[in-house]
Amino acid sequence: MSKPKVAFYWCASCGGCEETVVDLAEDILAVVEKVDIVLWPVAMDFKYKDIEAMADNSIFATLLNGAIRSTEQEEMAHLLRRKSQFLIAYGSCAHTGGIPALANQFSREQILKFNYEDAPSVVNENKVRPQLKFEEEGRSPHLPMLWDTVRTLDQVVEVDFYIPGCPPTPKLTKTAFDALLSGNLPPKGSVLAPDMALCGECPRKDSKPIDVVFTGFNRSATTILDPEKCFLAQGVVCMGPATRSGCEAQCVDGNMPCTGCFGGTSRVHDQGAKMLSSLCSNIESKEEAGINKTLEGIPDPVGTFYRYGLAKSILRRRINPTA
Amino acid sequence: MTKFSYYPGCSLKGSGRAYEESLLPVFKSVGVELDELKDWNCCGATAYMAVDEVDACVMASRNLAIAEKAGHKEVVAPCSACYLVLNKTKHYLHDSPAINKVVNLALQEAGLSYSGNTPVRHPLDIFIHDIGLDAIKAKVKKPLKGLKVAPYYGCQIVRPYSTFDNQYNPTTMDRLLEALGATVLDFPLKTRCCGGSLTGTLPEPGLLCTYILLKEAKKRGADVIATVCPLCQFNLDGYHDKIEARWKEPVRIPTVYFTQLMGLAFGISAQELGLQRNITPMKPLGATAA
Amino acid sequence: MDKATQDAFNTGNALANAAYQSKKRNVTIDPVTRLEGHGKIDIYLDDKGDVERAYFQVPELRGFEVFSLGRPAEDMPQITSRICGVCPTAHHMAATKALDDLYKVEPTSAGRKIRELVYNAFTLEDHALHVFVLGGPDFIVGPEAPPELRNIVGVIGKVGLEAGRKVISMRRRVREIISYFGGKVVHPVLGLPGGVSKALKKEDLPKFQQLATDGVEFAEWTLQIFKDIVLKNPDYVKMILSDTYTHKTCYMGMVDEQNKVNFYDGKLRVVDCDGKEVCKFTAQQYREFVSEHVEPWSYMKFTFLKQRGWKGFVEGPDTGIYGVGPLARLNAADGMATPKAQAACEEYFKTLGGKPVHHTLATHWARVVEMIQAAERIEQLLNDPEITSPDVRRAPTSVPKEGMGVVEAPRGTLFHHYQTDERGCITMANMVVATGNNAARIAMSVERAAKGLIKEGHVTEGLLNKVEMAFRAYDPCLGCATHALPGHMPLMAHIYDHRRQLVQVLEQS
Amino acid sequence: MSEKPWTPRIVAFFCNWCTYTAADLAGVSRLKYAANARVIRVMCSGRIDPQFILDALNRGADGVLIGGCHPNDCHYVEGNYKMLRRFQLLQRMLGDMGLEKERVRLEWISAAEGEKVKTVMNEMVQTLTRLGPLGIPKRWDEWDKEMTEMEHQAGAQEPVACNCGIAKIKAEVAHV
Amino acid sequence: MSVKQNGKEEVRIGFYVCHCGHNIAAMVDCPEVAKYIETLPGVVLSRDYKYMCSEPGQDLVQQDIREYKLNRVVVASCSPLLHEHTFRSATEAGGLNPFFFHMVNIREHNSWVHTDRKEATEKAKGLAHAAIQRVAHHKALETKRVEINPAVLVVGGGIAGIHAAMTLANAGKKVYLVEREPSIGGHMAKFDKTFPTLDCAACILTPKMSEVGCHPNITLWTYSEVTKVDGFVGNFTIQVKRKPRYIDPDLCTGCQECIPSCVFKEPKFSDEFNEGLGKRKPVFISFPQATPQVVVIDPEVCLNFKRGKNPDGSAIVSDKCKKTCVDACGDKKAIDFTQKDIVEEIKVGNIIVATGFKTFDAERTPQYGYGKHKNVYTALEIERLVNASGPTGGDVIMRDGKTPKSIGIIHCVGSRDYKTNKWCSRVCCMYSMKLAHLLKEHTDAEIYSFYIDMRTPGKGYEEFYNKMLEEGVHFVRGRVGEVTDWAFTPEEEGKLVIRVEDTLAGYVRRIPVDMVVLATGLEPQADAQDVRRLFNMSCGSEGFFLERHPKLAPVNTFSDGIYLAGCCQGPKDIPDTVAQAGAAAAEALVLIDRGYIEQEPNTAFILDEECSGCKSCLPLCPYTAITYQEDRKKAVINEALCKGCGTCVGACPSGSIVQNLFDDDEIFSEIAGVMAYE
Repeated sequence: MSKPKVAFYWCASCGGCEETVVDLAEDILAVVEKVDIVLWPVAMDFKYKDIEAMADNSIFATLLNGAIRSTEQEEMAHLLRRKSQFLIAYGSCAHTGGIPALANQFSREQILKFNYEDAPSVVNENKVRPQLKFEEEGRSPHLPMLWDTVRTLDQVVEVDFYIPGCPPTPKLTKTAFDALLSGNLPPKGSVLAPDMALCGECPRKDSKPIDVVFTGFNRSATTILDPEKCFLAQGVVCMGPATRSGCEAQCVDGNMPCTGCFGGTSRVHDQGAKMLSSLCSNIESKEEAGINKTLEGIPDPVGTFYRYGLAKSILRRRINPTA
Repeated sequence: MTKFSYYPGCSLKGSGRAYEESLLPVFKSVGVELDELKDWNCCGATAYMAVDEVDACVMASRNLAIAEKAGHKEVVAPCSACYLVLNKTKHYLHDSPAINKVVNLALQEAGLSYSGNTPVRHPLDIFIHDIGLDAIKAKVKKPLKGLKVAPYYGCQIVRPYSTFDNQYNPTTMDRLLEALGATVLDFPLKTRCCGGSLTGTLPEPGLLCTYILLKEAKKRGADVIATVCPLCQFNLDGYHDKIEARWKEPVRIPTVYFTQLMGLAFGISAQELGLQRNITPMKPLGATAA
Repeated sequence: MDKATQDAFNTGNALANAAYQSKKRNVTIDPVTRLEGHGKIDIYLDDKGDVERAYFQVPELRGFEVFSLGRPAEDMPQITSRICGVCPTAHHMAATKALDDLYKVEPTSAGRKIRELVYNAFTLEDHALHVFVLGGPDFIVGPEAPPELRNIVGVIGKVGLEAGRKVISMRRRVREIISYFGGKVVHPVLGLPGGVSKALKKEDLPKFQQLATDGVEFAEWTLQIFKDIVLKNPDYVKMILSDTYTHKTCYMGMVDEQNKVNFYDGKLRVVDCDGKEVCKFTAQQYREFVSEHVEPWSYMKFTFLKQRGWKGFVEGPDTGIYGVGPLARLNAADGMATPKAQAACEEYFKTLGGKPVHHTLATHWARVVEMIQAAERIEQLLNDPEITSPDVRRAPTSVPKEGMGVVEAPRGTLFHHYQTDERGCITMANMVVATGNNAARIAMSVERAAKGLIKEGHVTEGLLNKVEMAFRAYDPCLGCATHALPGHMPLMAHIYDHRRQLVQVLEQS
Repeated sequence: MSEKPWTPRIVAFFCNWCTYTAADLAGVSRLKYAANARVIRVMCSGRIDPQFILDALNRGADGVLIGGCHPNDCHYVEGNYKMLRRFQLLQRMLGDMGLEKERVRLEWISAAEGEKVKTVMNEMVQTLTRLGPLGIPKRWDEWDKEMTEMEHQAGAQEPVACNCGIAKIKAEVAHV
Repeated sequence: MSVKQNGKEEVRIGFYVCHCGHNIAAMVDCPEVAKYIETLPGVVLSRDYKYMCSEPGQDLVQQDIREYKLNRVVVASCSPLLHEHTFRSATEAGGLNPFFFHMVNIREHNSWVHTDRKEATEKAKGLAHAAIQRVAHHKALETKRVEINPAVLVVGGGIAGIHAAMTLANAGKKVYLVEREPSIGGHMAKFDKTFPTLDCAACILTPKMSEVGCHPNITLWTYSEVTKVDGFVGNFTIQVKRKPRYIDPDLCTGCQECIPSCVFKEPKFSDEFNEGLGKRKPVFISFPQATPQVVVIDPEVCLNFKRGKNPDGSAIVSDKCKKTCVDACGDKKAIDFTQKDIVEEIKVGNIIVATGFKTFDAERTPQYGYGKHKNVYTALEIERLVNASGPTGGDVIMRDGKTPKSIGIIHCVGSRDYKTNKWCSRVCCMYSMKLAHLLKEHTDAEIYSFYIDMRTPGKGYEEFYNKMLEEGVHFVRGRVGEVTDWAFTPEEEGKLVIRVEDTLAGYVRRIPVDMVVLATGLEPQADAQDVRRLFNMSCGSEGFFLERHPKLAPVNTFSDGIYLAGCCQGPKDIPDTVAQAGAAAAEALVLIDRGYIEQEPNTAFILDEECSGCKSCLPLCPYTAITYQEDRKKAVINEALCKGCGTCVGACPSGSIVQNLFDDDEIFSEIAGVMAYE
């Protein structure tokens, strides 16, 4: 009997997720013994039409990383959806939009303009812009379109499971494989990571007093971080309480607060809003001036609470009038 | 030196010149500088409001707009009529978006606009609440010892917009005059009508009003009536002959601006204060004391 | 959609139609495999089927500079590392250095050493990756070999499974250094203005010291392999020296006070195609020396020397185009900073006929030389008593305004430049990246190769691969180049397959 | 949307003890105000989760109104302060996303202030009418449209050649 | 969109929209709403009905539940604050858990406040749609039963407090009656006669007062104030501060020997009870019938306090005084200068607030010259002046010693006036006429009564008005402009001239009189706001305490277990006050006799599995219901302490706290619902 076919694919991502799969090291062998890898652009040459030729659902599972920001990426997402029994959003970008989704706070025009006109190092008197189709003596190299909006995978096609993280840990990846292969799967749409917030597995959990209220927020730029104490207890914003566990608190191990790459728990519609709610509720001041003073420590709420989640979130940009 | 924008109005340049002549030096001596609006226009007086509210508002608000443009926080309007009309305009513009719209359109024509934020203040208000009685006492050189004064406020500065004093029983001038050392009489008619313009149009009822005031002041033994309003001063000072002829009763009693009394107390000469302009002159201070 | 973009598209539309009328033949290599990022070449042939023009295109853009706006500066090391998951540490470190400059704070000596340690570890593992997986196979296995062999599999086939295992484990051990300090090896978090977030515990030192020694040994071993396989093969040497792969341009690289190669810190030195110093400047001065040019057919921007100006894709004595990366660094420096590396370097120039070396493919060799320096540096740092000092950070006190940072990414010079408001929130962010610096030279190489190799429409994969080789030598990370879709980690997985089941996987493709 | 001319849609979250009761009072007193708002009752303004506000905007509300007890008057001691604190940051954040701050409004309305319910409702409708539709969900629902639109503008009679990152060689030599 | 299923069972919703006669139907097209809702998934039947709250309306719900196997019920009608309970009961009677019901407010929030039928109908659809989606998420809940402590606290010892206390005490309930003044009796005790029957206030009040004083079920604390209120309906914990009167009430026999023996031979201190018209000594008893019959020593003026008081209220005993009072008291030893504040803590289940009113300060209307002209009096002063036990023993002698020949009574002083108080004080017309009668009786003076409108709603009131007309009181219709001592004619000399526009005669009159009486209106107590906060009640815009519903719950407040009686809720005369006091007592009795109340089960609880123990919720709970279990490293909510505000729910960063009745799912689906309908 033939082994289940597995495919890896990437869209708008940085490649870090690929590294993770690679970093499975010995672990992945166990996996690979059990499956045939039919598609792995980073790993082997193959033909697009080979995939097209496959029967629908003939791929057992596809792990797709990266957000969706262009027509070609969408096309591929649809193709793989069709061919796969399980489509798995792998990593923050596919899961919640990831860092590239921060672009959803700005318009495409802003991006093009800065890159090709305003950047201090650019010299471009005639304001040349890359063209979708450029013509030069009948030669017409074309470029794909970028969208105004970065999207998560499940905003484009139906997704069966999610593996969170920027990047996901090899451990989570392995557990996911085991679950898939053993067939004892959580309900469709589940995130394949513990459904409890990071504090649950944070080594600094006990160092947080039970009565932390905020009179100000400290920024890592100007604060020496205590290597033992709960960051919130140090007045440093840590997304831990609003973020799924499963990363083994790696950033905390590097003595930096959680920035929320695992996304919120299943019970939360919007990770950022929830964190905002929890932090603000515990501010000490009772009148506007004092509250604003306290909040000076959070100059960029969007970037702080939605570092990886802007595409997924229900916080959305005003489209018109200007942007 | 605190600065106020100053809207004199027609009276203080005409019949009520003495008011201005006393107002400016007195303010100066308590460290307030009044800077007269450039190119101010008639406030429209109480009459215009009756004819056409909107137009009246346009006219009045132009002055406020100019003040705003000049970047002044507050406008001082010493004449009661001006004070009332400007305040009224301010209220109308605030309460009625419709009027506000029209007015500002009109002002735009003149490249002006009025935000509605510039308060209109009365000198009394400023003396009592901004400068304060202690500061004023400190300035007194010649206390008005024994001078019996009937404080007369007239109808307009506290009604209907009593912003700085009690509507029925104003006391700011009383307290001010006491601070100057004068004996302030209980004058129940302090806000009763002086006859206004009726003295000119319908002499009978008009003069009656004036007569009542003079009579009561005399009866209560006042040496002088202190007023805040050019029109009141004009009525109370201008018709003594007529009134005595009509009611066969001596009613001669000098009526002066409270600022003139302040000036005297501050040791400014009667001349500078324009006291010579009174028809029924006020006796020199010493004399009254005797 | 906003006006400007619309116009852009409409013009595109018109041009497109025109293009379709004129029946031109074209060949598309799409995309280029085995390089970190997303590139594509359009080669246009004339009627005879000879190459008329070859476009090397980068078809994506994410706009990190723009969506960094308003972010607190201290988040930049973590945000920009997402530009590329293959060289996150380079961006992380450049950003961190920019923060030092932004807050005008000097890292503590221990902090600085930890950064340099992490950075050299990164350089070592990344170079190793390229040598054995990305560019290397072209030589080790041979350019004409079938694609499924022209990869690490092939390499292992050639040098033996043992060697393969050695590569893997060494690379993983080196990466442990990064994850120790950075929490994660992909997208580390250690960088903060004035130092790093975490110190090295004494008890953890020994295992790293062992690793350091092995590292040096590994680097030298790699050099040996390269010599045995590549230099002993006259065809390859001929190819390296062949005109197809040679461009006379300027070169930029970072050097220390003694003008020796340095990856983490120093001044930038530029030499012309005769090896004469053109200029030497600090990160803060970059705008006076470096400019970017825009072409309508690629999202990638082309960097050139400001004084010399953009003269198009031309080479020669007064060209403004310069190269970066191993080849350039060795050309721009007066030698290596460590003894073993220096020795290797001298041999390199001797063999290739002295400075400067213009042969693109020599980059592979230069890379190995650099591996040695990185390994030696790691060893030095780990034996420095101060490395375990707890004093790893100095908190800034001054009001931030503007800061620049530069490092030598494995692929070449990488600039980060930020301006902030007084709260330290980004008001302007600009990044000039390694592959951008190389872009013009790459484009030229591609076209040259295409012209040299494709005749009369005769196209074979082997030929095309040689075209790819032309720029694969640069190990271009196009992800960085456009802060765009990167992420090829070619064939790595095969490794794991092959460490146990070589044959099977070989059969697979 | 329906054929009728656009009017702003408001979702209001009122606390049970003050503002909801005030709205009842407005009703009992037969005060008249605009019908644009849909009130959702919670026990305390402290219960109002920022998620609710975002969700409402996201589902097509042009504005969100929050009503709670006056400072010191919260039936639950300080729930209203907690809302105030969240509100201040949330409002700033929405600003960063390009939303006008008037779109989300927090009002303290006591059980006695039926009048205020009326004025606030009417004011808010005025403001939103001035600001116009928020248009978030419309835009997000119409992704596919966005793309087809772009493809046209890209002038691709044939679909833009698929750069799917799959290694393939596409050699088309046009013979006529 | 599809209805999310609650558990496994399929959702079967019954929807009812109420016409409420025309109240709703006039502005909302009820059949259309029903038709629209019928189309929604999960809705089994959808009806419109004239009066849902009526008996047949409720039966309809019950039948449908059985007949159509409904498991959810939604009614769109009035405010849930009004009828939610009614329909929950109906749902329960139909055999469902009452919390499978949800209510939509389309009357107070819709038909009554909108003017465009189309818009109103659409709004109704939207709100109903939301309810339909919400109710699908409802869960079966158990109401929480809270035991009712049978004791009752009555705050304020005026006629309202007295009557309420008596009613409860006579029903055998324990009552704590707390009065701020040294004696109970309130304003009524100061009155001479009561309108319209003219029976003597003292005669009808004092028996009740002494009854209260000696009632076994009543603990009477005068000269005391409530300082703290904790807990909630059924179980309030109250702190009462008892100010020292420097007399031990248990030892004092009320012989009052101490008063004549005081070192002050003559009374020389203003007597509050007589509105300052009379004088009293440092040791005094407010009035002869004062209850309790215990004298008070005023530390402000008693010589023994010349060196002041300790913070705790006890005297820094000085020998400035010969202490003749102590000698007079003899071996009773009731006088104790070392007394200090006593703080009592009591537990009660219900509270009746009867803190009464304050009369309008006449100096706020300077045009009437109160405080300026000495012969201008307030009505309350006249009450004392004509009172046999008053300062003058009932002779009407003015401050200038003369007896008035002519008296003007001015109505609506501080009432029906935009510059002071807008409201009508309800009692002034009547008491003015009462005083007119009494003054005429005592002085035979000419009485002029100046009124705006004559308001005599009440049994025998209009008749009383006619009686006054017959008695020859001159009624002048018009609001008085000013009271001045400025005489224009000789006959006005030395008199107070009342200037008024006689709106019946149509000209301005000047009426000279000897005495002017100002019929001052009723205002909220000066400290009403503090009391409001203390008991967690609301105030109306005018400052009187706000009842839960003006018609249907006139004595209830928004806080369960706290009721209103008397003028603290709004001006009213004695009969209404007593009636309301009885009603308040009855409301309390209802709960006491049932023995428990059922509380909304809207409490929050923590999902134990999911809680990460991040401790963010701990500082949020004002009732300290959330605790952290160190061993398990998780937070836990004590349901008994939780009041169900949901603040912690809104703030839990991982969504691991859930609130019954206001679950995230329920609210999100409600939002989706209101937005679903265009």
